[in-house]
Amino acid sequence: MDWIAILILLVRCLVLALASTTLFAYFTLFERRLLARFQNRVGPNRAGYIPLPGGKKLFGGFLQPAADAVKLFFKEDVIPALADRWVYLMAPGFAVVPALIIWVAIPLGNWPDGNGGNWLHYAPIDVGILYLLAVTSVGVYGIAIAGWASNNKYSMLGGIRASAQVISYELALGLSILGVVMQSGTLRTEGIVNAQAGMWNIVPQFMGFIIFLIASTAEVVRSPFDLVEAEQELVGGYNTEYGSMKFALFFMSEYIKLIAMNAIAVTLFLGGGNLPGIEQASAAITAGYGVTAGNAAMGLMSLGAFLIKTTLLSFLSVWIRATVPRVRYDQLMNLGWVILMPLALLNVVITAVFGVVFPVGAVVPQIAMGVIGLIVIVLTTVLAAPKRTKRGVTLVRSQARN
Amino acid sequence: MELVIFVITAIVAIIGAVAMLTSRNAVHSALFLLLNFGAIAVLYLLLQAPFLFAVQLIVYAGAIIVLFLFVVMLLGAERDEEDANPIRWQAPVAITMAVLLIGEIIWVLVRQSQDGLARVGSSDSDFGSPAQIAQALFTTHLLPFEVASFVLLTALIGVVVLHQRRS
Amino acid sequence: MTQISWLIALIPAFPLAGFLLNVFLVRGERANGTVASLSIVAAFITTVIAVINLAGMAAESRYIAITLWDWLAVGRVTVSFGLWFDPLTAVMALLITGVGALIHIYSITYMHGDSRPGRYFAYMNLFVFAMLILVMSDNLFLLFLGWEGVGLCSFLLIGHWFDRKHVAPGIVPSEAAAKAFVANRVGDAGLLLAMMAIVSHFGTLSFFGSDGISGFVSKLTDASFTTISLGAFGSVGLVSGIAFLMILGVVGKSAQLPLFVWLPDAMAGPTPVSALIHAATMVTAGVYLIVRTHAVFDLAPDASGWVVIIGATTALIGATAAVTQFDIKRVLAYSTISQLGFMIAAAGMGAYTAAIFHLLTHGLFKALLFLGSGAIIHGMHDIQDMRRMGGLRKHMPVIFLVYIVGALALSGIFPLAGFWSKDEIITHAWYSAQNINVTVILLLSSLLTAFYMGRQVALTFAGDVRDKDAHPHEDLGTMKWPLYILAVASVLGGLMNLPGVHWLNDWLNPVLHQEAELFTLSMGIFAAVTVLLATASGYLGYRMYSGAVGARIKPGDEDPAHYYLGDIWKGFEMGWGLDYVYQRIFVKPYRTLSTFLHDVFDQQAIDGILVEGSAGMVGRFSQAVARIQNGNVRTYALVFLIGVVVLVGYVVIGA
Amino acid sequence: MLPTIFYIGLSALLFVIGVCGVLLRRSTLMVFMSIELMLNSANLALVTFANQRQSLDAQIMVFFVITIAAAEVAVGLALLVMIFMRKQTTNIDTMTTLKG
Repeated sequence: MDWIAILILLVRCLVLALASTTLFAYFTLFERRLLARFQNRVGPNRAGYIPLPGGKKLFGGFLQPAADAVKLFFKEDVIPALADRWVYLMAPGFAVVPALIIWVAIPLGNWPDGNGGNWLHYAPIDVGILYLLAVTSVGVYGIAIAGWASNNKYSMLGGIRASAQVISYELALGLSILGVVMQSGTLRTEGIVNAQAGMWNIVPQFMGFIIFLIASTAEVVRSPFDLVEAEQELVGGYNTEYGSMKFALFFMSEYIKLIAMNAIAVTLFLGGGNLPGIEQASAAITAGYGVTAGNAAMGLMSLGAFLIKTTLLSFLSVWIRATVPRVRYDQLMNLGWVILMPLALLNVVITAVFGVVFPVGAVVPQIAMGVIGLIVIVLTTVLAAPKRTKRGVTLVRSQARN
Repeated sequence: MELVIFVITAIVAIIGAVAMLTSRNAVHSALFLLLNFGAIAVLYLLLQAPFLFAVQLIVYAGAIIVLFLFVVMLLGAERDEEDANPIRWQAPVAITMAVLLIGEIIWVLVRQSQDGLARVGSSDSDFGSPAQIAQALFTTHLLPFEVASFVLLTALIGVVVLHQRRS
Repeated sequence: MTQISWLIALIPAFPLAGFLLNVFLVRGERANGTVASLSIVAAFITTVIAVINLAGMAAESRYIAITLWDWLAVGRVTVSFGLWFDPLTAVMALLITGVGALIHIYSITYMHGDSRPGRYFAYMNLFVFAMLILVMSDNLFLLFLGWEGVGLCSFLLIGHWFDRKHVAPGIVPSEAAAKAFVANRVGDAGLLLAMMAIVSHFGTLSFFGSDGISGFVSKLTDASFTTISLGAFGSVGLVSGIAFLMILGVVGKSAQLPLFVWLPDAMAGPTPVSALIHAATMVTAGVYLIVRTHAVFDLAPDASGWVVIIGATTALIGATAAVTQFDIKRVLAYSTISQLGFMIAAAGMGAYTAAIFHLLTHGLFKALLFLGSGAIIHGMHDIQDMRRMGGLRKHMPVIFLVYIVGALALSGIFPLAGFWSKDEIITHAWYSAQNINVTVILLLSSLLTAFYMGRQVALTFAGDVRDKDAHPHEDLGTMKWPLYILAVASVLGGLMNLPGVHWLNDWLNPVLHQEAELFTLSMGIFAAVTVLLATASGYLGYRMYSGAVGARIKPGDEDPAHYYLGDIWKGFEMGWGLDYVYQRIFVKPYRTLSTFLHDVFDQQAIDGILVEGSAGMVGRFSQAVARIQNGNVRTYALVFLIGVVVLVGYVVIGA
Repeated sequence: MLPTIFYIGLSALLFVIGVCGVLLRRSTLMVFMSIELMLNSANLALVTFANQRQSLDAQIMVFFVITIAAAEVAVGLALLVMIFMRKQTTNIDTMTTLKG
């Protein structure tokens, strides 16, 4: 490997890191505006806009993230006296690094570099899916040691809760991915994307998709599973003692992980950068303007498709946050272990049976599988829904019985 | 290139191990152990074992160390060696024995490195891929695989039983 | 395998099921008795169905066989768990299940109020199961299983009242049980040796087929001349040797001459047990064994000769001993020994049919007598001593009636069952075997039989109650019907093999290949004479003990005849002193030796040096070593590491 | 491809460090961690040999070792928690009930 290749790699990595942080920054704006809409408010719309003639303002608030960053940066940086200093300082890093490196295994699109590689896929490795799982599972450290190192009981409780929650939902997450892996017959992420050229996995793996959505939401400790940082109980949870940029890093890692999860969902279930028509369009451009242009067009279009899908899912995330109230800790554990895990196992069994019984790529069985998944999800929702008592208090079924 | 990566990783691994050994705080030890495991995982990549790399990260980093941290935090048992050491003669004997052991191992390695540790066979680019591992695991080693699943089940049940609340 | 094959497998299965139910599931006296009785009744009904099927078969292939599984396969010998149902087995099975069923029903009342009814009925069922296995097995090894099984059940049931100090004077149930067990073991050892000899020379244990024992023996007619060296004791013919070893087993199980001492003591068990095991079934196993393996005995005339001598002598000893007893059950016990002697003698003379005939009739009327005596004991509240009885005719009219039937049958009075069977044996001894000594001994025993039965009936039923404290009453309950049925059977039992009709003979012919003997006038005269003599003898016995002699008998006193016969009477009473001899020859020296070994070897050498010494050494050594064991895991790990370093070092330097 | 001895040497060194941890540290948690370190060094050796011999069996072995290690840690830590609840310490020197 010569130094130019290394340089190119470094540049690509830098681009990726900057892209994901930018994505994070604008996702916060996206979320705040959307939440405001959901709550019938206006939201941040002052910091930076393009004035249009007639008093109209375009892109109101697009500098808000920069303002936030500046604000956080200039806050006082406090280190608690009794904190475990090094671990305390290390924790944000532990949180951010997995959130960033998880991106390298996700094929963001298809931009062939001419040497059989893909500009938009940093690490096309054999065990791509396992890499994703591994990095996800490492993500818990930031939260756990932040909680411990702060030497604060609320932080500690938040940290322990977070660890338990993340470990619990990793199982359901992994099992829901297993269905996709079986469906596609490969552990390579780009292989999975390619396998969805005909039909997106969301159809046959509908149950897996729903489980993945729920589990990934819990995995990134986001509403309605955000009881780790429940202000009412824990004064903010594991990052109570963190301020300034260190808090910003935690904040960032959470949002990047959320986006990454959505990106993974797009990769696994929504066909990644696939969109009908892209192939033909790029072939046309190749014919007209040469291979490089064709590849570039292909890459940009697939990246665009990928980003659109990710944005749609992100919208869903915000929507969920705006709609669903926070769950209790026992409900959280119940959902993870008693409902999602068995469902995910059922999904694996169904996938295996269909995989053995029907030929690969047959359309009707895949649709049938999706319908079965839909039915199972609906049934579970109906059966496992908390019972509503007369006083309007919701109870878990086991408590209602007592 | 490979040598550079190896040397760096090896140094990281050794630093992690030694720091784990000498650290007074159990949480620090666990984190150093994590560092060590991460380094070993990288070595797995060098040794054409990408699958084990992922497994190492998922199981050791993602589960075992987290469990350690969890228990340490839960029990508040970070510093549990404050009281006096009841067996003072243990440390010198142990260190002597450890030195002897590593001496012996080095002796063996030096003697064997000529012939016994030479590389056998050509490098297969597919070697250690998930497909190959799966092939071996589910055909030749199917029975141990099943047995291992039962071991895990037993451990699971054992832990549940241990922590059942007795009325 | 056809359905009929499974049918015969059902026969032993019912008692086994009853046993298991009584052991594991059924609780409560009434339930125990009902389950046990029903299982045996079911077995009886099954047997009857099997017999009916058997009768429908052609004579030359009249058997039903089933191999349930291969039991042992060692080298060339394969022992199967196989059942075999042929005419001989059929009559045995009918007797076992028929009489067994009656006795079980009888037991329901008899054992009422017992502290361990579940155990009793379970063992009774197990006994019937073992006995059925014994008679239905198709090979010697399985027979041995049943053989040991009945021995075990006998032990358990004799000792049923193990917590009682004594039942009859001088008999402790637990000791009696042990005695029966040991005496049986002596015989069983012989049978086991016989089996080993058969396996080593014939390579089979099966009774049937061309590769069975009979087939081999019949092929190897020269085998009788094959001799086995016995070292310093000379040599013996192979077949004779096997036969002699078998005789040892027969002698033990059927209570014959040197080993009969256990049977009188076995009366310590409950009376139905005596009736079933020690009169009707188990003790006849020896006879059955001889008849089943008659091919061996046919080829060993010297052994058969000894069988006759043993049987005849036992018959006489038993009869003389029975004359002198006062315990109502001991009379019957010695009588059983005597009657078994008849059967053994008949079997030894080759009159297998006669032996089986007497076995069957004896099973009926001796069961009747035992059950009757049991009813008497029940009515007398556990009094067994005849000197305290008397005049029971007034108090127990029904029992008296059936008991008279039994006594007459046993005495051989025309036309009851005992007459026909016993007469056939004596006639055979006189006409076919032409053995005057045996004839005389058997005749004498027969007359004595009539005498002691007369004596017993007189002592029990005639006159007035001698013990004023006794309150005899008759309360039969379920005991009634077994008594009636057995009484009727005792009267009609002779019909089985009437001279000239000889159904039993024809029935057993496919197995035993014995043609019925022609009935001649001289035989009739001979029979008439014996009957007359027996009647006279019985009348004499009755007269003596209901008249002047009986009047002098007081509870606890000696028999008046003792006055005239002195030590001879005493000797008779002690069963010819065999117990005494055994006590002197075996028990006492053995006790002495054991005491010596116990005091010297056990306590000094083994306990002192080997056990306590080694234990003490281990203890001291452990105490020394235990210092290393400071309980600290780290130290253990360090020791472990030192071991690893040393081992690796050894390998490294060795390499 | 680096010589096998590099990896084996590293593995041996890590193993001995783990041994020292087991022998010298007095917190049961630390002893556990040291055992994990030893298992890992053995795994490293196994993977090295798998690479040297180009045979997957050793890698499969590592797979099983990791499985068993996971089970062992689960049960061991559960036991440890129980002990801590009773003794309020994880110091291994206080667990000397089984001495002679």
